[in-house]
Amino acid sequence: MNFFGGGEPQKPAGPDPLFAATTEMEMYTDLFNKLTASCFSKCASKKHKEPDLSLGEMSCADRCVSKYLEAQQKIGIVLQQANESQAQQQQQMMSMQQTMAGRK
Amino acid sequence: MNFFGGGEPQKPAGPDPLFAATTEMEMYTDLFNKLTASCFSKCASKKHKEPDLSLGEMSCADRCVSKYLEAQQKIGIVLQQANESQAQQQQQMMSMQQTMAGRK
Amino acid sequence: MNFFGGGEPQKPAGPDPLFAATTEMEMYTDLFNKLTASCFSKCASKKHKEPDLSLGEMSCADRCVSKYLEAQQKIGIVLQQANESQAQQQQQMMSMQQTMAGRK
Amino acid sequence: MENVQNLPPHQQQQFMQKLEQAQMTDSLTMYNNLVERCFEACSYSFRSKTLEKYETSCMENCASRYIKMAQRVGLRFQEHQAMQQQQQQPK
Amino acid sequence: MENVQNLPPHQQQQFMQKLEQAQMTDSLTMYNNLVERCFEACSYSFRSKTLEKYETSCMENCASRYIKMAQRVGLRFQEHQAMQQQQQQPK
Amino acid sequence: MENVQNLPPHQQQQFMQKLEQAQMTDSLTMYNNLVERCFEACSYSFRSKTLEKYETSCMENCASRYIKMAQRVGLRFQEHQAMQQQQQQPK
Repeated sequence: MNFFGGGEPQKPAGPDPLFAATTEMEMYTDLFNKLTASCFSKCASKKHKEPDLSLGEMSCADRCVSKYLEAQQKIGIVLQQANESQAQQQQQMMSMQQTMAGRK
Repeated sequence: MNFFGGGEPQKPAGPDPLFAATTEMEMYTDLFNKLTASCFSKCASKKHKEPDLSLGEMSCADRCVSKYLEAQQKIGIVLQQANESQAQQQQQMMSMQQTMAGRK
Repeated sequence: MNFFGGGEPQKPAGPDPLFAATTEMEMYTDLFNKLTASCFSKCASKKHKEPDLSLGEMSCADRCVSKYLEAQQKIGIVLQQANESQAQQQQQMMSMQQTMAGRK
Repeated sequence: MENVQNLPPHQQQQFMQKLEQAQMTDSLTMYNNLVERCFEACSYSFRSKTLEKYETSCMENCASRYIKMAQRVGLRFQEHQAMQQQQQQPK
Repeated sequence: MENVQNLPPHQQQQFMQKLEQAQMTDSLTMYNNLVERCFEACSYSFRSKTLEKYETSCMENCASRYIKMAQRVGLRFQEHQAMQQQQQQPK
Repeated sequence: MENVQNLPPHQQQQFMQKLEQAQMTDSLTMYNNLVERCFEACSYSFRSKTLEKYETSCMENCASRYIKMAQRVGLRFQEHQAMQQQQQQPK
């Protein structure tokens, strides 16, 4: 799981590194909060009869985290492919416009 | 659709123009995100059997956007009237307090 | 109801006071927005046949606010106890590690 | 609001500007949220690209009622705050 | 976007930087929201710690469909904005 | 967290301040969210202006259970991160 497409070669300078680091931190926090909320709503009984989670609820939570992060990784790929295909379309559009402009 | 009541005569100086422009941009983004989420939940089948939207889902989306923006405009009027009537009430309250204070 | 645990003796310097004041304001706004949304969804009929709230809806709202703020206070205590017990655990862990390190 | 009250004088003006900006942002966010909420509650069919009469009136009522709810909640909230501050005051 | 168009020249560059940062934040937030939404829609059982085949395909389709919805909504939104600006222009 | 690790030294201190502020904001937001969530789950009737006994205990349990869920999820999340970093390290 990588925000900012880490792992790939990064641009030499890029945007303000303090902004990038702060945003990365915020995104991890947001992810963690959503992960907790999702797994609480999927795994914890709504009755709230006890102050503790049962063993069953806790092992459900463990599997939920694991599945959520797998989903995050799979959806990241879909998103990246969509971005690439959109960038490609825009480039085709631009080169088409240039061809058209050249004809005049 | 106008954030900041554009169209009406604006105050000569007003607040920081950079803040106004940044906020305007954020509000359009927020509106777009809510619009997408609403129309996805109203128009897209929850089964997700295909990676594409069907023709029916897409024309539903077109109508959804149109209705949503009409709703936005209608609700904007309601909100504006409420603001005006509240401002009026506050003014009445203030002039009443001034009258009361004058009596002393 | 106290954000920042006001009431207790505060640290002499602490963080940037402008940040603290701004955050406090944002938290009250967020609380007010959630309070309104909760009580609207609990008390207002979903049919929206009239432009006004009925007497019944309004007195439901009054009780809803009162109960919500009581809940906020009760949950604040639970949250504080959890923070304290976590801080204690961390301290125990640290002193245990120091003991272990001392043995070497 | 003790953090606000304890603010050193030279930061009070900065705080007032932040407050003004926050109110602007907040009222615009409230607008967006209101539209989302009332559209969710009042739009039923998508066979036409304009609002049906009953959808329009449902949305306008929904917005008006939400605003009135916010005003009432605001009053009660302020009363509660005032009461709490009184209780905390040293005798 | 009149507030943007009316921006004094020396603030235009600052605005462009804010815009770039907002787009970065926004696309990452969208990623997180997409995962939350599609996980909610497509995860059914928690008897295993890996996704079932049908859950995976549901989530991938959900994400792909959401992205396509966002693109279509974006187009219609832009058309609407352009039409509105034309109507507001002085004749 | 490579963006954090790659931060130039003179910005590390600024980042630590932002981190501290974000943790403050985040824990207060979590408080507000917890109240909203548990109030939603546990309040049933509005015939009285004080919480019924069973509502109070439902809300306290709900809050306590949510906090415990967050702790457990946090542990698993960290383990997952650590595992991922190991896999990415050059051999």
